[in-house]
Amino acid sequence: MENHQFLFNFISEYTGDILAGVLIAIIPLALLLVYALVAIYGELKIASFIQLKLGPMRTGKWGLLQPVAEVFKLLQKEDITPDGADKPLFNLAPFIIFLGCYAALSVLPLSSHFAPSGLNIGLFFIIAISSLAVLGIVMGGWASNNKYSLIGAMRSVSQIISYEIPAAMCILGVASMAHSLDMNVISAQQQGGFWNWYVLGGPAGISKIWLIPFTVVMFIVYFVTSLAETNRTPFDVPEGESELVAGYHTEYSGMKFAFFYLAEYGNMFVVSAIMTVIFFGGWSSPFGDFLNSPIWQIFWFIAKSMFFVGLQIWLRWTLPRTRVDQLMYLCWKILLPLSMVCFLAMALGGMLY
Amino acid sequence: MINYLKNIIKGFSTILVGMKVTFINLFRPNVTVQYPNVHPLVRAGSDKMPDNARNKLNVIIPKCTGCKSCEKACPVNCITIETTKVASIDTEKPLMEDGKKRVFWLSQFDIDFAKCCFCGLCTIACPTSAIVHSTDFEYSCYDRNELLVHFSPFNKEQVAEKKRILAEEVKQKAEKALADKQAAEKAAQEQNITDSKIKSSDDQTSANQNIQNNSN
Amino acid sequence: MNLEAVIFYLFALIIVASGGLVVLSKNIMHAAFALMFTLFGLAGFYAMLLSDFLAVSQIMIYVGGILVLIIFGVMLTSKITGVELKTGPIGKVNYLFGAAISVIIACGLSLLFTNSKWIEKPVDKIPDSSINAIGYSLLTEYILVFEVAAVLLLIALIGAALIAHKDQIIDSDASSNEISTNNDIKIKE
Amino acid sequence: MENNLENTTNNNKINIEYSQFDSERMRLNAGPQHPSTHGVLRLEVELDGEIVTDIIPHLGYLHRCFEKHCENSNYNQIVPFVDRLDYVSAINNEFPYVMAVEKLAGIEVSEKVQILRAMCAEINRIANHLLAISAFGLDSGAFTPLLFLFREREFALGILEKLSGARLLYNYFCPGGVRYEIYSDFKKDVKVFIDSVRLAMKEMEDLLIFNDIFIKRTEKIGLLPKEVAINFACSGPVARGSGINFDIRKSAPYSSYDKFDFDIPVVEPGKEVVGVSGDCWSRNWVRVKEIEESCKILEQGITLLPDEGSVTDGIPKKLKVPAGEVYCKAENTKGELGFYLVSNGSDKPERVRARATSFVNLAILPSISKGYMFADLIMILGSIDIVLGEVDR
Repeated sequence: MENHQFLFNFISEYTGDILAGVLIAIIPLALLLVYALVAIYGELKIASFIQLKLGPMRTGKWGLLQPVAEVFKLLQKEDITPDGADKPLFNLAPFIIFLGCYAALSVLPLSSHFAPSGLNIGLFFIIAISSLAVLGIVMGGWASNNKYSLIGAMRSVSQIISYEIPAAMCILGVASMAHSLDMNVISAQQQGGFWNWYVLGGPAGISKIWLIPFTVVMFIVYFVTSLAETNRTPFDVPEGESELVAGYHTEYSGMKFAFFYLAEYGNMFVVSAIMTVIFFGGWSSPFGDFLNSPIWQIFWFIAKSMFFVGLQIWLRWTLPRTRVDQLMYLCWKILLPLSMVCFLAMALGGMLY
Repeated sequence: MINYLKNIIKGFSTILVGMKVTFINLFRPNVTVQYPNVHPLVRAGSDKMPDNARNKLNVIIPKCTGCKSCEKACPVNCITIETTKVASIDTEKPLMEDGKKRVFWLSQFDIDFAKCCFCGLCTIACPTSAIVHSTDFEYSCYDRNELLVHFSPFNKEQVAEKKRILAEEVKQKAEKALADKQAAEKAAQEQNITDSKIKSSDDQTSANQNIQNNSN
Repeated sequence: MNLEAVIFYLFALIIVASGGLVVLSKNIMHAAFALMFTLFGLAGFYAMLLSDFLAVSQIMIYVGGILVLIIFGVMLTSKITGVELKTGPIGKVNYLFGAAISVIIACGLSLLFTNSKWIEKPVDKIPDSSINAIGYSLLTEYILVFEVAAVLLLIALIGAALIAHKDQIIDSDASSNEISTNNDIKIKE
Repeated sequence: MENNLENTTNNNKINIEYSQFDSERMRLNAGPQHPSTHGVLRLEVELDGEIVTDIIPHLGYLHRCFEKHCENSNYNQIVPFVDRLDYVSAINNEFPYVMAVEKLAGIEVSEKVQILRAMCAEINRIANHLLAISAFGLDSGAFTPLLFLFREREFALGILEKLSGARLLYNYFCPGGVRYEIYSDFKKDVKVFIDSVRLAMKEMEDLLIFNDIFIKRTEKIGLLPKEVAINFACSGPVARGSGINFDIRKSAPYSSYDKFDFDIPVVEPGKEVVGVSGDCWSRNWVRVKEIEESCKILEQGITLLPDEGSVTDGIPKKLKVPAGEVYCKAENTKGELGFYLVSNGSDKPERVRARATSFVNLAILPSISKGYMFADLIMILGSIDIVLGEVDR
């Protein structure tokens, strides 16, 4: 507990508590904004390279300023509120969605010495707070007074609520092995090389080998679930461009659309970060104590998370979209039994080691 | 149960195969070109725009006889041609490109590229291949009126001047015809009447036609 | 007034304001979404009382579960398109009736508040995490209640699955006449 | 007929007894501006939840008075208009029209022209099918296949551009021959093109066609039974996907198609690769196989096409069409395209009537898409492969 508060105590010694709180809160926001620029650029470039194009090339060297340009474009666009829309809810929805993603960032341990909030039930908190996005989507979809938005919102809610169950199963599995819900503790347990990561059975010596298939399957289940929770292809049915025009954010433009956009990319980072923490050792270096100082830990954490963000982008430009009932089939009849079996195995592992 | 697991594995493996394909393509060279930097006309090899590409029409005025067959062939009526006869008293006596005598001035030769459908029927219809497709495809503009291209070598004053010359000639001819007629009448009083009467009336109708053309 | 008090009053303001909105709003959807803020404020209170597990559970169950259910219910049962989701006019008698009930409840709560013996001893040791204690007591002392609740949920789940399954049983022996008339190509003006 | 449809399509269809649930139906207006109506088609869809219960297509947003326009143009001027019917496969549109005029005017066309025309039509067919397959993938949410196949389509358009000077609306065929002479590297280009298309299609099968998600999205969806397809006069890949072995190139060979050796890919019941005969996947699969068959025709065309002789010599200086009437049909990329011409002896036709393939094929949409989900409706529409320019004319 003290470790996480290290920075907070350090700042509040010199400034007031409120200022320290604000400063601590700004760090994840800055991280999120910078990350969003990088992720948008990465998405554009990876998509283009896969499709044998060059992507943005004109704004700056190799189009490096393209995401910045897009942000400015979105900022100066007209902010339209449709006439028939429910104005208070319509205007509130993007911020609620963004809130969910931003609040989830507050418990991510970037390094062994810094997490914005060292909550000891961090994983549980993330599961809970991600349900906020559901409400934001319903709010936006319903308030838009557009049938496409409404259908998109309905799909999104049923999708996210259903996929929370296998996701919770995966997190539970790791939690039962780690005997903790504290993300920093879970990361610390996996120190000492990639062999100790929970995707490879956790820190338990050679006898854990029988566990590896289960943990790997569990990781795949969580990865699939994370795609669904962030509404990414192949599970982007709520947006479903070819069916629902743009789904729940059909009517949004300008700044409010930018918030939806930001929240989507933010959520991608959050689920990737969770994946990193519970399966890939969080901030710990893959090579034991090599390069494992607190500053390097930030690098490892972000590098691992960005790898999964890249994987999500890669998948998006490869796969077609599933249908909404197939999505439910996948969740309830494939992912849930698989995660259940793996959870039992991991719980057994947790008892043994 | 076995089927169930088989299906899962099959689905998973086909996704991996798809990912492999996109991963290979990630490292292939791009096939697009940066258009204004690399122009299709100067691109190398088979990517180059062919010479017979049907883009903006071009009219080679020295070749054009003013026969209006392109105007007739056009399915969308985007060509407007107006000709003025070359007056015999005109000091300017131009020749066609092949050395023949010019019969018509092209007082108006307009092509409306907003209407043009680039079918190429006008170029086929043209007997002297005066109207041809060029490879110029960049002619977008802010004002629609700029798409109406005037190919006629004359401006309004020059056209008016040419018409004036023609009218003068017609007038001269008419006077001459009148003088002839009077002379003929005089002669007719003396000689046989019928033949010359028909002739003079013919002259008059043709003169009238010319005047009508000019007033158009 | 220290930072804690400021935060407390902030939460209190959110709860009271959004609670008022829940009651007074004529639009059911607005009321449902206002309820979200009420529940959130409550979660904030729990967090201030150092029961972090309760706070997160509050968000998880009430915001993520029950509220979504309420909103779904509102959206699905009433006409989604065309008709406005608004409460009907309330008669004067109902106003009086409601006011009376409110006054009685308020009186009862105040009585309870003044007459109960509050534990005023300060907590000498702040527990590191309430989650371990909750886990132990759920699986030892309250195991019967826990299991009964689990069985109840299982029954509910099976029931839900059965209800959802019902229309598939019907459709297997569906009379084709009804469907085929529905599937005729209708030319509408 | 409708009962017939019901009995045969019991596979993946969600049949709900509507009287059981008195739920509110939602009327959703898909189009005319919708990302996947392939143009300006408006579908008025009645939804029960996500299930389509009724569908009314509204046409005519792209109506350009094609038939009336033709009556005011002479025979040569009509060819550019014919291009604009199905603008994705313009050469295939010109084919039956030009044949109709030739039949009416009694013009004999040399063998070289016939082979060249067939080759152009096949290049154009490949270009169209590449677009159809990739756009079908786009309807299912996969964006990358679209751009992969567009790369190959560029090759096809490049060859046709070198032949005719235009990339999309060629105006290349004319009564008596073709407008321009063949360029020198034509055969070489076609060879390169065939190889490249075959490679790309192999890649596409890995990436899209046999992808499990794509198969799940398309198999047993939008079942079109054989009898229904015949009753609705479907043709082209839509009919062949339902097991009807009908292709005008084989059943009534025109131009030089009797000289080529090729197969007609048909998905017959019991011989499916994936899914069942008549579903969306089968229709798409027919297109995939047809690309291979077109490649075969092109390969033979390279050897058959004589080097000497002119392709523009046969064009009459002045087209004289005697009075009479004629119907001429050809296998368009989407099915049977026919032109009915009435001439009164003047230089303009008295009546031109087009039997538009897409229009006829689109007619099956309301009857095969009821009972599926809204997302499936988009897939069914994509699998029919319509071009609104031809539907509305």
